[in-house]
Amino acid sequence: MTKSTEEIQKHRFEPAPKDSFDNEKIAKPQLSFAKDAWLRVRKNKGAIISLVILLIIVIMAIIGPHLTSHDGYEQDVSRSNLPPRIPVLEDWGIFDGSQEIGGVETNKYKDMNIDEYYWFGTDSLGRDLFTRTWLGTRVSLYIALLAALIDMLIGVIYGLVSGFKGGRVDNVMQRILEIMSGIPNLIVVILMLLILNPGILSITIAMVITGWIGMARVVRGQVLKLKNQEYILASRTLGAKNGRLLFKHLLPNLSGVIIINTMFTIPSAIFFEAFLSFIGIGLQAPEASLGTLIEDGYKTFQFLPHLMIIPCIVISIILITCNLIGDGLRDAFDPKMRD
Amino acid sequence: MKKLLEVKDLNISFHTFAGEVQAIRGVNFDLYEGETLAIVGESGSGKSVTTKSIMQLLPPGNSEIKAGEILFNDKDIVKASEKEMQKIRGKDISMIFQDPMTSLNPTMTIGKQIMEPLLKHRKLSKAEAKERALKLLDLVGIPKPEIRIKQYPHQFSGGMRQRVVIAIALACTPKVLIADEPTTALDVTIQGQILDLMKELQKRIETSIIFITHDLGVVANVADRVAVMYGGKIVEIGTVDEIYYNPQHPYTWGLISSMPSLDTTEEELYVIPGTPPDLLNPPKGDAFAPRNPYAMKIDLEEEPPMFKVSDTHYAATWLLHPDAPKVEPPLAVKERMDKFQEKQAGSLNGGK
Amino acid sequence: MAKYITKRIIYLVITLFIIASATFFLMKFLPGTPFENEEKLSIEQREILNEKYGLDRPIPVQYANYMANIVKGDLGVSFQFDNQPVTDLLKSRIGPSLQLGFQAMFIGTIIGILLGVLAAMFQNTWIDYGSTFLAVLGKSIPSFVFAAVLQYFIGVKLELLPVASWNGFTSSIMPTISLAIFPIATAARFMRTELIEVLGSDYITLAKAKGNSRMEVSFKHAIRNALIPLITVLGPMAVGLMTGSMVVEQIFAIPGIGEQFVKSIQTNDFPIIMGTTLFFAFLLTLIILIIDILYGIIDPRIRLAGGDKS
Amino acid sequence: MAELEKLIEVKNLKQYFNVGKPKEVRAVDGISFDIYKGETLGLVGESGCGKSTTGRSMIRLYNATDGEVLYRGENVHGKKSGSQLKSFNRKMQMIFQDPYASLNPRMKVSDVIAEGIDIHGLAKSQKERIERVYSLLETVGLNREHANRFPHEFSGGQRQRIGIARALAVEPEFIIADEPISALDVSIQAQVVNLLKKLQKEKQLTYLFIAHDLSMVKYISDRIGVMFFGKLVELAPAEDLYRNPMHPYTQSLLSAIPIPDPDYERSRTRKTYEPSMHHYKEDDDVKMREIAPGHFVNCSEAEFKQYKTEYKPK
Amino acid sequence: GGGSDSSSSDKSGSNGDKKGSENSNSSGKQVFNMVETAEIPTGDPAQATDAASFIVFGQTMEGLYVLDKDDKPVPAIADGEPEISEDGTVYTFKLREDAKWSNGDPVTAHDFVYSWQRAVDPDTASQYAYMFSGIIKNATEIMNGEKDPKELSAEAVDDHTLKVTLEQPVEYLSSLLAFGTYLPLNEKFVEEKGDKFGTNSDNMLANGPFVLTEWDGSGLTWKYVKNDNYYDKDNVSLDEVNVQVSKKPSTAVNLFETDKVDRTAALSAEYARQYKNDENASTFEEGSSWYLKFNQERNGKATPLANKNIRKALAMAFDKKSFTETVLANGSIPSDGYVPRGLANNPETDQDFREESGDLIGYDVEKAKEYWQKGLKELGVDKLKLDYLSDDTENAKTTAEYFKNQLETNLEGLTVELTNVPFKVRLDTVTKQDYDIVMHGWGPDYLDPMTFLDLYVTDGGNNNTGYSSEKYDQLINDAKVKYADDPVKRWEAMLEAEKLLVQEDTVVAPIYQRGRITLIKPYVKGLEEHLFGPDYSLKNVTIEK
Ligand SMILES: Nc1ncnc2c1ncn2[C@@H]1O[C@H](COP(=O)(O)OP(=O)(O)OP(=O)(O)O)[C@@H](O)[C@H]1O
Ligand SMILES: Nc1ncnc2c1ncn2[C@@H]1O[C@H](COP(=O)(O)OP(=O)(O)OP(=O)(O)O)[C@@H](O)[C@H]1O
Ligand SMILES: [Mg+2]
Ligand SMILES: [Mg+2]
Repeated sequence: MTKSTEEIQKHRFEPAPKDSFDNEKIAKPQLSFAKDAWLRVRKNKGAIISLVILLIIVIMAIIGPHLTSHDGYEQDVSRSNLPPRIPVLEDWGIFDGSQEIGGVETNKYKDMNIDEYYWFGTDSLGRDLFTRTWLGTRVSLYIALLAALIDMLIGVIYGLVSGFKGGRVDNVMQRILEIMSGIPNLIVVILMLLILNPGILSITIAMVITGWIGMARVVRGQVLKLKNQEYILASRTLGAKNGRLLFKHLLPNLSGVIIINTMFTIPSAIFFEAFLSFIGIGLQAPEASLGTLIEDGYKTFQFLPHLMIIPCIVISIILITCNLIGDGLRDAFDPKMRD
Repeated sequence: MKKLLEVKDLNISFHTFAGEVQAIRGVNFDLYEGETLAIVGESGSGKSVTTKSIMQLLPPGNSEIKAGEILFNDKDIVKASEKEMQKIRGKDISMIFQDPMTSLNPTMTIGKQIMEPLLKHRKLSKAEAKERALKLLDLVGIPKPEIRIKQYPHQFSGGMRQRVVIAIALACTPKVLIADEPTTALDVTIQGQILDLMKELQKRIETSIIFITHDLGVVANVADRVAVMYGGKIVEIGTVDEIYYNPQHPYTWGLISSMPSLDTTEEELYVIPGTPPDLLNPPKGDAFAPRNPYAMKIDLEEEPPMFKVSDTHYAATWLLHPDAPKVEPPLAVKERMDKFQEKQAGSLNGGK
Repeated sequence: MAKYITKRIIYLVITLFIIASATFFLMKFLPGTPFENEEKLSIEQREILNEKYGLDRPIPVQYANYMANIVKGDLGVSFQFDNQPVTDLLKSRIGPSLQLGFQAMFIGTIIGILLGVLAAMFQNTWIDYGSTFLAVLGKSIPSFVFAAVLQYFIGVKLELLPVASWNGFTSSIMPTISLAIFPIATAARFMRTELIEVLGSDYITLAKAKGNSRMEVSFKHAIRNALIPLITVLGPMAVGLMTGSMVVEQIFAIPGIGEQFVKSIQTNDFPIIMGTTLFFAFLLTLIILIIDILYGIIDPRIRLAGGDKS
Repeated sequence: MAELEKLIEVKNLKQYFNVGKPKEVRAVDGISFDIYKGETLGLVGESGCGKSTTGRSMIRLYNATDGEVLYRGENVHGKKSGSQLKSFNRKMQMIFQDPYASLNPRMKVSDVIAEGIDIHGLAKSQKERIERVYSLLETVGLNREHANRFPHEFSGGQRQRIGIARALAVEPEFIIADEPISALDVSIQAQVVNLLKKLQKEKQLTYLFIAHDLSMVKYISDRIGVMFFGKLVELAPAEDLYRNPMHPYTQSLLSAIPIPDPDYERSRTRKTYEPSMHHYKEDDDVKMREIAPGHFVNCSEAEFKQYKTEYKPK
Repeated sequence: GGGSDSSSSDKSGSNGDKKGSENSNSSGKQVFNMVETAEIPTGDPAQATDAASFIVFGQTMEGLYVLDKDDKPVPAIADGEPEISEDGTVYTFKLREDAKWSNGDPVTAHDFVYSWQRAVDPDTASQYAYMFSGIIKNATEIMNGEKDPKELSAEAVDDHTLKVTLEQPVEYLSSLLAFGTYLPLNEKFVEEKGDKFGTNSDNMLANGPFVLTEWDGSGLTWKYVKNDNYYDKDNVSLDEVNVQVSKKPSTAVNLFETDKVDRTAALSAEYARQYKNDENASTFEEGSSWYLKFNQERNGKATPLANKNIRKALAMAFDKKSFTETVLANGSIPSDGYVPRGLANNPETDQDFREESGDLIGYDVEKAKEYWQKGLKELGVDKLKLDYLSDDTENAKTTAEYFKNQLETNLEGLTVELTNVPFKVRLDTVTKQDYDIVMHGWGPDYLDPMTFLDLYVTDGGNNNTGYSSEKYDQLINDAKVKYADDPVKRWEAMLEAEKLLVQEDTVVAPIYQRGRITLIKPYVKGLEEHLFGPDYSLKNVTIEK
């Protein structure tokens, strides 16, 4: 072994210059927690693709209704229930506006000399489904946002307080949750109608009343875990007040759980809205959400499948992307995944 | 003595978000029948990865054995199929993990967990396996095994659990027992008991042990030979006396002298300055150089080869190069070296 | 154990009491009368009816009576179904809902667990993505859409199963599948997360080190441990399912409780609202209790004697 | 130890958990000791014997079940106004065991260190605040550049030093160090111990040093207390304790310390300890008795006599 | 006819043998399978309030009269027409002697007396007791607890003679007598069952063509089987009728398409539109009238709708025809009047009330605009915002959307805000007069225009619009009292009243008379549908395969 080293020059055995290394140097570039998480999310292809798709949907919700000359409310009952017809694609024989009525292949566009293109077809009042789909997407996204906000404001705070205070307070707060989940939502929601007119505000309030329970539970569980972490104790020994502990220490560390849980509550919120509209407490016509469009469309899906399938596809995409992003975020925020 | 296990030029990398972590960068060592080889080194130096690779238990997906061979009974484990490995695991090579609190399945009775490898590799009947399990529990010093065998891990204290883990590992009287920091999570008193137990059992069933730890006190107690790892490499290897009384590598010096003994009274402890190397971008030259007060220019440029100190003792430091200047090791080491000299002289005399 | 269960039962009773009271008072704010023919009734006529059903008495008196009757096991008689005791109605309606719920729960969790296990074992492969996709799809398509599509294609087009009826097992297949979609999705997502966590734990490495194959490790060691947290979500989900999905029940013409409940709220059928709410709440709390007890049986670490949930 | 000023007196401190419930834990069951100004008192004992609980009770992280902790004669657990609490919080600080769990992963190092400064309003301006952070970083041997980094970018030893800097930020007189080195690598432990010693000298700090690594405890401590199951069994000057371990538990503990010396290890014999070996009778008055000046052992009258004879003065 | 049924008839061939047991006549039995939309709430005629119950009574019980296929009351248990006293207030009915209950007991005059006394008894708390009020003497007093039920002026002269005294002559008495609340009950049986009477099919007796069986009180399926004790059983050809409740129209259609049932219930708009031209489709005009109701006074203040021109503008500003054809598409017909078609005929000329009254207010955008501008000017505003209230029944939402669009498009400056609420909330809101415009429907309680017209008398219980017209009140009162025994004058007063209500004052804006489209297999013959009482009668149904 020593042979190979024989030719090594002597001067190289002089002591190395001391300043050539900084003992405490950190070689890695500076990475904030968020950046670190972002890097991680970026590696998750599913999450990134989902994010892009979701972004496209958000953009469509914003500009979609303006892409056609139809406004989504204008009715023309003579043009009701038209199937989709899309330029270019129609030349390939799909989406050319033909449909089967009672076993006979017909093309209403041709029969009625309609030159316009209804990309997603029309509904029973002759309104343009393309525009309505994106209008509905707006509402559903609003609901999603709202659910997220409620989760964060009420659910998180309830969970924080319950978990942090612990003991008797926690016990009482948990019992309250138990009871709240025991009373049927529907009763509560119908009662609200006495105070409020149906509409987006009622939905909002209905969700405020019922939508945060899951989040409160999750946050409480996490707080119970975190509150005895040493960094919390350290802050206490420094004389930190509860406010500081909650907002400076606990909250930032809960962010992962909160974001993930929010991602998973969004789907149920979107459905809750559809359900409320279904029993007549939700959105007021002629506004539409994806939920109500599906609800309406499914009644006729045997003859006019596009009325149901199109909003279904959009809602599924939203929910699938939300879930995948949620998954990606969970992996990114999971401290165990830290390399 | 017969070589049981030969690790040759092992290189292992992990593919992580941040890049490729070169966790093991050319490790060589042998394990002889009936001996205890201790691997010491600081956290992250690659001790666990080395031993996991022997079991082929590296996390699937992001780990890669880039090069090297692990010969067990002259058979290359690296190339073995999963099926073949399953026959070796638990039977020929078994393992004890660091944390007794988490290494037992919380929802399975102790008895079942001990019987599992017996049923698997020994093809015993249930009754026979149970009998053997009772014996094993008795062997590792757990009182009232008939009751204990039906209990769940949470009903055991930490020390007891580690005994159970040992019982599992020894169930099929393996040829090699890998113990990855088996006592780190335990109290000194319990640690002592476990160490004694392991030594005693080793004598009885004549297995070879690879004992991983970063506690030099424990090493001194159990090891026949010691390998010191740093930055994914073995930097020094030798018999326990050679490493403790005649260490050659500056890292070993640092390790030994930074531990106060019961009669250390110096105002300040010896310190290895700095932080461990970043294995994402391993430094050129000697990985220890940045922390080495004796570093030479060559350390920054070229990796040192293993220099032979004695037949059993090798160290990877340019200080052993004939051209290297003689340096003064830290005081604590110096005292030890002196003692070693005396001892060698003594044994030489005694030999004659 | 016995002490713990007694304590929990006392809790349960108190919870039920509060839920019953809350529902009772909330109901009193509902608009309109419980009389189907409300629009055509004269004021005198209404008074007669109110008197007959005791609705003219002060609310505290009504409350006291109601509570006293509950204790006697009398939930009153329905308004929609004249003279039909609520208990009878619940008895006849709950059966199908429970059966469907149970079936959906059963196949839902089994398939869901399998999907989740596959996804976890083959993490970040196409199997994982596929099962994730399926699970999410199951969560994002409303069960009524699924039910309608099933009914049309399997029932009407292929005529493989009865379109809508309630006799025999075959008639429960399609509704069960429609209802099972949600538990499948939930269980699959949950299982995946938990199993990935469990598969990374020390005792799994030890199990591998014993020479167990991948399958043995997963099935003998990992799944059981990953299942434990799943049990907690299954409880409320089971109640949700067993108390029925009103739309699925409607589509398949199943005489279940779900749709009846919504209708009773819409028609102010107070005794049915109360009875059903109480029953739901009872089921929920009971299932939670059972789950807690089960938890202790499945997970030996949890000792019930402590009784402290945190 | 000439002029002994009592900084802290712990009197019959008891800390029970889940009082009244079936799983009541008597984590600390009536212990008393004093800590003198400028000294380091080591506390050793097996895992779960109540060392951390003692420390945490002393700093008011728990409300003591019984007994009192006097800091300069003032009861720590007594009722306090907001400002009194604040001044108390500045005097007593704590360093934690786990360098990974004791730093908030979502806070920059500068904010971690400056937390005490912020809470107590010790900096008048942003500039002063960051200057103090820099100087604290340098005190513990880190660089200014580290201020803007997040904890996960640091190694264990560096983190532990950040934890020390955080405690130092409020200029405490007394620091409880709860196993500050047991989670660290051997090669890093010395860094931290040296730092603690240096700081003690520079700032006249008083330490309660909790550990189970007896060689390190002996090195750093002036006096050592040995705990067993919530009780203090022996308390003596460090040298004295190692030379004259009187209580059988202390003896067993000492006999188990691994020493990095193969020769010594080969000849080691361990002693075991069973609480039943005392054969205490009901009317035995078991309490701390002073066997030699400053050397206390928890024993009965009979044992006391025996220990006295066994004691080997220097 | 479209072709979608061709596939279904193909299937019926191949399926008939496969699932023979469910289909009709493999054993020569006449079996009819049908769908209903709701459960049977009660089997007690005194408690019945809804269609589902009255349908059951229609098949299983007969009163003095039944409705024939043209909705004309014809004697049933009554043996021919009654003797009527001079002043038209005392009726003496002879009962047929061969009528029997399904347990073999004869149907007697006592059964009527018992049943009617029971219905008006406040203890029974019958919701339909008001059907007796103002008709049978003493009924109102009994209901209000002022008199004993025994004092009801209906008396069994002997087993087969029933004498009934009225408060005043009643033009439409025979249609009332065909109604469910006037059915007889077997006293012994009812008293024996007590509270359980009518709670399941074992606790019921039949005296009509069929006996109800296999009904458990709340279930979704039941059966009618031929009643062997029925006096006219020889003319009943069906042996068995299987009823299955399906609340989703789609499910009903699917059952029909797979030959599981021979008749669906009314189709929803979506299905009606698709099946309108199907050869199995059958359209029927129901007796209910649908209109917009305008609230003239809200919270004690006059609303913009107190302005007659505004009301007229609104009433003329929507296209009823395209509404019924495209939005409802269920066989409903647009209507320019309030009282529905087919309800009652001129006592002299036999002309239908609707036809005679004519088109009172129709779709006319130009006129609507005129009225609108005039109204706005009178109000001194150029913009109006109005609430449109409707409940959450099927189609209500699309309807609301349609109206919003029509009204807003045709009337400049109008904003319509839609509120869909649950049925009970809608009722409550209307009762409190806390709305502007409500979509309202009303069905007849008896076959006479009065059942519609007397709603809008001042302070009428269902007026709820703040409308109060002395003239109108007078006309209604005349028709009820003054001309009680002068059918022709009475008729004219009612014609005038409708005209006043719709054309002049436009209290309500008529839209349509509801129709329904059902699917029924061509081999089912003789099903009679009614616009009042039970929706249909099965007595004369035959299966001709
Ligand atoms: N699954 C993994 N993914 C990525 N890197 C890994 C993985 N496992 C180990 N490493 C890296 O490999 C290197 C060696 O790790 P190893 O666990 O062998 O250290 P060790 O010597 O056992 O340390 P310790 O004393 O802390 O157990 C470390 O830098 C570690 O970050
Ligand atoms: N918050 C708590 N609630 C209940 N029991 C507790 C709590 N904190 C500590 N204990 C119990 O009190 C006993 C003493 O715990 P403590 O943490 O003080 O031990 P320790 O000596 O510091 O041990 P270690 O060396 O493991 O840190 C243990 O049995 C522990 O389980
Ligand atoms: Mg390791
Ligand atoms: Mg501790």
